[in-house]
Amino acid sequence: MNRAAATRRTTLIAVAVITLLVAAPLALGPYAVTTMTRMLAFAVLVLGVDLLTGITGLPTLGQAAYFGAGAYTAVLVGLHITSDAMAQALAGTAVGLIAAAATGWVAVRARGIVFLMLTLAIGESLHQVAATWPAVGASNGLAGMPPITLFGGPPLLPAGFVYWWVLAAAITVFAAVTLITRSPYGRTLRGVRDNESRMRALGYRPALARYSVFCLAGAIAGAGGALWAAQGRFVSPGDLGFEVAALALLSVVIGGAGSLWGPCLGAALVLLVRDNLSASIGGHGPLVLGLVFVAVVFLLPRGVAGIRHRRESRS
Amino acid sequence: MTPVLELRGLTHAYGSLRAVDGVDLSVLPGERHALIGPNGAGKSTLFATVAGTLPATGGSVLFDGQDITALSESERARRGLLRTYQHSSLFLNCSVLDNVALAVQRVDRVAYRFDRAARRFGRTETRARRHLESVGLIGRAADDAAALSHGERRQLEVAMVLASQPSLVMFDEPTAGMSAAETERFADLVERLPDDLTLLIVEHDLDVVFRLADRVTVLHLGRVLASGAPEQVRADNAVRSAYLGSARTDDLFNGGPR
Amino acid sequence: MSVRAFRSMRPAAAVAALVTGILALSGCGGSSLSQSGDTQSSGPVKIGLLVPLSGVYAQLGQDMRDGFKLYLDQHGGKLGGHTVDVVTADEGEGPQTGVPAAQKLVNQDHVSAVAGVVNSATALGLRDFFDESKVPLLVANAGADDITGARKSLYVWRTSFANGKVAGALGPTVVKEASGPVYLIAADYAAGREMVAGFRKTFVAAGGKVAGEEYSPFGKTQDYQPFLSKIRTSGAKAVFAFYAGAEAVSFVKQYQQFGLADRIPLYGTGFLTEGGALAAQGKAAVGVKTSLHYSTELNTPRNTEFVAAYSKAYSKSPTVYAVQAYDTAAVLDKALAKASGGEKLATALTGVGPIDSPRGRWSFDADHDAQQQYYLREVRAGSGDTFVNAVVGDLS
Amino acid sequence: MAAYLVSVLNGLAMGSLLFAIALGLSLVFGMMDVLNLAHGAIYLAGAYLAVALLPGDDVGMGTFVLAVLAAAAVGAILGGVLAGLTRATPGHLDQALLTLGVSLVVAELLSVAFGEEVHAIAAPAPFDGGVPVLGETYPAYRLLVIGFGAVLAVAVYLLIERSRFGSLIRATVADRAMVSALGINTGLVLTGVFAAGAALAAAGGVLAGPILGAQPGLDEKVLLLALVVVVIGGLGSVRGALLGAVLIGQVQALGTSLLPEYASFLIFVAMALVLLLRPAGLLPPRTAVRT
Repeated sequence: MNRAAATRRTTLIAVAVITLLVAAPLALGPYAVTTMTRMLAFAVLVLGVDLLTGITGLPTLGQAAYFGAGAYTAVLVGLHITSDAMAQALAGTAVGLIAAAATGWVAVRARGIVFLMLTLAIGESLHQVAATWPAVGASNGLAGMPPITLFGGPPLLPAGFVYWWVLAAAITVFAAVTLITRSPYGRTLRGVRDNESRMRALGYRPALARYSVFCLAGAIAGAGGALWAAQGRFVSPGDLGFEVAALALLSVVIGGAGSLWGPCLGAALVLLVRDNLSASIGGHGPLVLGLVFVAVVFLLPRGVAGIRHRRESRS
Repeated sequence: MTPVLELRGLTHAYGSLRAVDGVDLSVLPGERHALIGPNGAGKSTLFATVAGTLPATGGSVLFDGQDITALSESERARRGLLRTYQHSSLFLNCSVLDNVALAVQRVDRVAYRFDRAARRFGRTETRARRHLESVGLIGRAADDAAALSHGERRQLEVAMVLASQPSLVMFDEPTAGMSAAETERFADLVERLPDDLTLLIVEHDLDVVFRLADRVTVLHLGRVLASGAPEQVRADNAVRSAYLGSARTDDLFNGGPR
Repeated sequence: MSVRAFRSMRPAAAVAALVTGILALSGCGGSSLSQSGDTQSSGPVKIGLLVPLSGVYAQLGQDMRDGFKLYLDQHGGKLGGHTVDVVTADEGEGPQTGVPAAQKLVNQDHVSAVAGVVNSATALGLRDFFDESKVPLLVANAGADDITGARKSLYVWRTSFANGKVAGALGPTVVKEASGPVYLIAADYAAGREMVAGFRKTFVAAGGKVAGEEYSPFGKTQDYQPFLSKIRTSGAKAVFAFYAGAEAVSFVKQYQQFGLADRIPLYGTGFLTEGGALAAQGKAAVGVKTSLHYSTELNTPRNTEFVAAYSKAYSKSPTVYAVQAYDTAAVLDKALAKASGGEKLATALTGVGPIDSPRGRWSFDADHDAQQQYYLREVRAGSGDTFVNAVVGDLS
Repeated sequence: MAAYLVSVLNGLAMGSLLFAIALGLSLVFGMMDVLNLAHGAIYLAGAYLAVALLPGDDVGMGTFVLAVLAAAAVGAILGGVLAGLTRATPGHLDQALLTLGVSLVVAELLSVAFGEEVHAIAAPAPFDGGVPVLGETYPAYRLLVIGFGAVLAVAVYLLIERSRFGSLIRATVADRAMVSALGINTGLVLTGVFAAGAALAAAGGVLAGPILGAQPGLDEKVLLLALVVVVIGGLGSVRGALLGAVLIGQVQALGTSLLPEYASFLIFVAMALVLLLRPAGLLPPRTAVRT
């Protein structure tokens, strides 16, 4: 039956990709592994944005705020409470959820461009808070976080171990989001994306669905932030700025909104261009990103609506 | 017995235009009630005001004896007052099965569950497939709603409404754009519906109306012109002139000078 | 080719691009599972130059690259007897791009030391990384007090300045020259607050009175009229301001346009009227007095010779950023003579002793910060239609 | 008290600039549902053009006007190109991203051409001094800008609300399909408005030159301000853009002088407040009743 074949093919690919990722630190040098760790943490943020923009059809420019909130929480926990990576990740996720819940009810009252503008306003406001609040280091950010430890073990100094922790967490988030997209709740979100008035006519409260997915995406962004801090052991207001949110949205569009592994690939490519390629071309990274933006929109018109061709592999 | 649906002086005005002007109507449980009238009589506006898509500017709507005039559209749907759409309003980027399953999962209260894959919610899946079978779309379950023909979309619309376990279904011109065969299938489907289900159908195809309806109400310029058994309404002169618009109705029948 | 086929090609193309990207990154081996130690090599010494190539600070990055290169050219491309291979990385506008660039220099390019860093947040963010990697970092601009204060490290040295000290040097002079209370205003970020705090400490200690204190949103204020009106109504007799780059241009020009320049004298730290900012401000900056550890007008033989060499090489006059990078090369020249990397190079830095620099003789203090002479400067018309920061006197 | 009055006056000056810049952004969105994120970059192109055409400290009024017209022409061309590009892409998210890509490219090319440092532009000859206003010296150039803003507002009001072409624009904003059904080439109208809006933004770059100058990153700041103005005023309406511009001008000037420590939040708080009370903005355009 076509369905069984498709599932087997998808799981095969998934296993191959995971083994490739797990083996990476054995083959690659510390800098490459550090870069891949940052890509994984950024991909977790992008998964949150994909859940919001790809699955539920709500384009957002404010998820960096919750990503930053998670990162700041992880560093504060690392500095003052415990260096246990699990605790930091859970704290980051929780703060991301709370921050999204506290600010989300304003945004979900609107849709389309006005929703986009509200998320932009939330993002910029939280960025200002981080940049001016002395308790979180104001514009210098928070540094000096001790290296993370797992289950009370020794501090994970070498890049490879940190990488494995971030990989494990990222895979967990990926599996969770996959489950969400295939669950009845995922179906409800797609319903809100396609035809909100019909959902109302069927007895749903679309605002509740939008608010719940906004909080969920905030939690995922918070987790991404915590993983970002686990690797960098440092956070600054720039981590929740407009640029990070725009790059996350771009990653979703490059990868094809609605699919899950597409945007993760998009995230890796976008970071590769910003952090590694930019230096070698005289600091004109944004020029390359701009050209990539335009190319994606023209050459891959279905990039955004790539949902449909994902029909057979429902990953 | 208390009527399932009762309208008391229901009004909806676009500014000074009173599209629905003080309509009184009652629909008894299990009744197949048809609402007919020439174009622009206010049928769709009345429909939307009862369903809650449009707010009433006057009068009240009672459902199972309770006043629901102030309730939102989704609240009325949750109480069992469901409607279909004249221009079918579906989830085009979702599969046909998903379209129906969305209705079923809300009734089964699993719409916000994300602990297990949708496939493994057995009861919801089977009931969704059963509704698809009843409208003959089970073969298209995996296709996208956008890939359906106009007639098939109308049938999917019906399946979605029935899947929500309604106590009152409001059909908005269900056979518009359907082929003769599809209209026949729709009429059979309505006749097979359980007797405790109450129907309010807005329809132009008078053959379908007089085949299905227990009672007929004629709407003209936002007001009820006549209401009663199908034969009685068919014979009513006021209805004929309102419908046919000419003073001397016999001209129409023997091809008078044009 | 049908759209569906075209679409399915996209993921394959993306995977290919990503794999080549990763391979390009991997470069050389050195497993990432062991603590990243340094590799001693007798051959040419690699020095990392981490300066902004893009974004708001790009102009400072250019000056620093020129300053560093001038010292190398003057010494045949050798520091401490080793031929030097300079690896440049883009710090960008902040730690988001600065931190990974530094990690590339240390982990992949295996440089013996890194010089540069304009942004304080980047410097603070990198402190632990350099401390653990046992690779010396020579901060050539970032002025945050903590870099050589609370976050001090054997591997972090600063050849530029500390925010508090530069501003503090001006305190007593303003008490003498101002005939009344002084208004304090700065951009609302860490450097701005540290500058104002440093100035207020010595200013109040010398008996000065503060007329008011205000911070304008950093990076978001284009129009200073609301603040200028507040200054006028506060009755202040002088103003101490800290702004840099584009904000310095807007502030000084609007200070003159709103008629404050000729009635309320403006004081600040040197960054208010340095390099590109002064050129854009033009005659609006005339009369502004600033404190800094350098000026092109310092008439010492060492400085005149340096200014001549720099102008000949780059047909523009040097800025304090260029001098700071030039001195960083001088420090490395002395330290590399004793050791070529790692902990030994760091300990060698402690014994570097005084540096004979265009800004005058200076040396590292116990906190690895630059112990140096600050000068009082005033903007006056220079040759042609240019303007310069003339040296008026030494500050204590 | 005089200080606050001067702030109000200054708010009008900034408001005039914002109106010139935001108007194009609002109309283009109203007509094509396209959020033109490249609007800031077009403004910056105008500013850099002014740097190229008006070097040095003394600028004659004639050359200044010439620079404004040249920038308007360049803006119109850029606007036309952008109109063509955006109409070739389906979907609003695609169009917004396309314009964001174009803005990154334009901004980066400008910094390659003009370098990274800050450029200042001198005010034109008769207006480069200060003028005593309410006991304070106030830059004369900003009074010129207020004058320009008033003239522009009246001209645009007459064009949009009273002329035949204006009714065409408003109709296209209301219901583009209906207008094209009437046999009018809405494509031409869209490109025309897009080009006119971009010309205004580029001209705004020159006009704001003496106050804001030209440097990398200014495009993002101006875009953010323009977006807030159009969203508050009501996307697609001229009166909305005018009201939004004056309001944000005051929030920036008066608000900053009243609550300096919260200055950085004021704009976003104002926007969030308006969107909460009136999601469609204060003066939304009249759109067709779509049942």
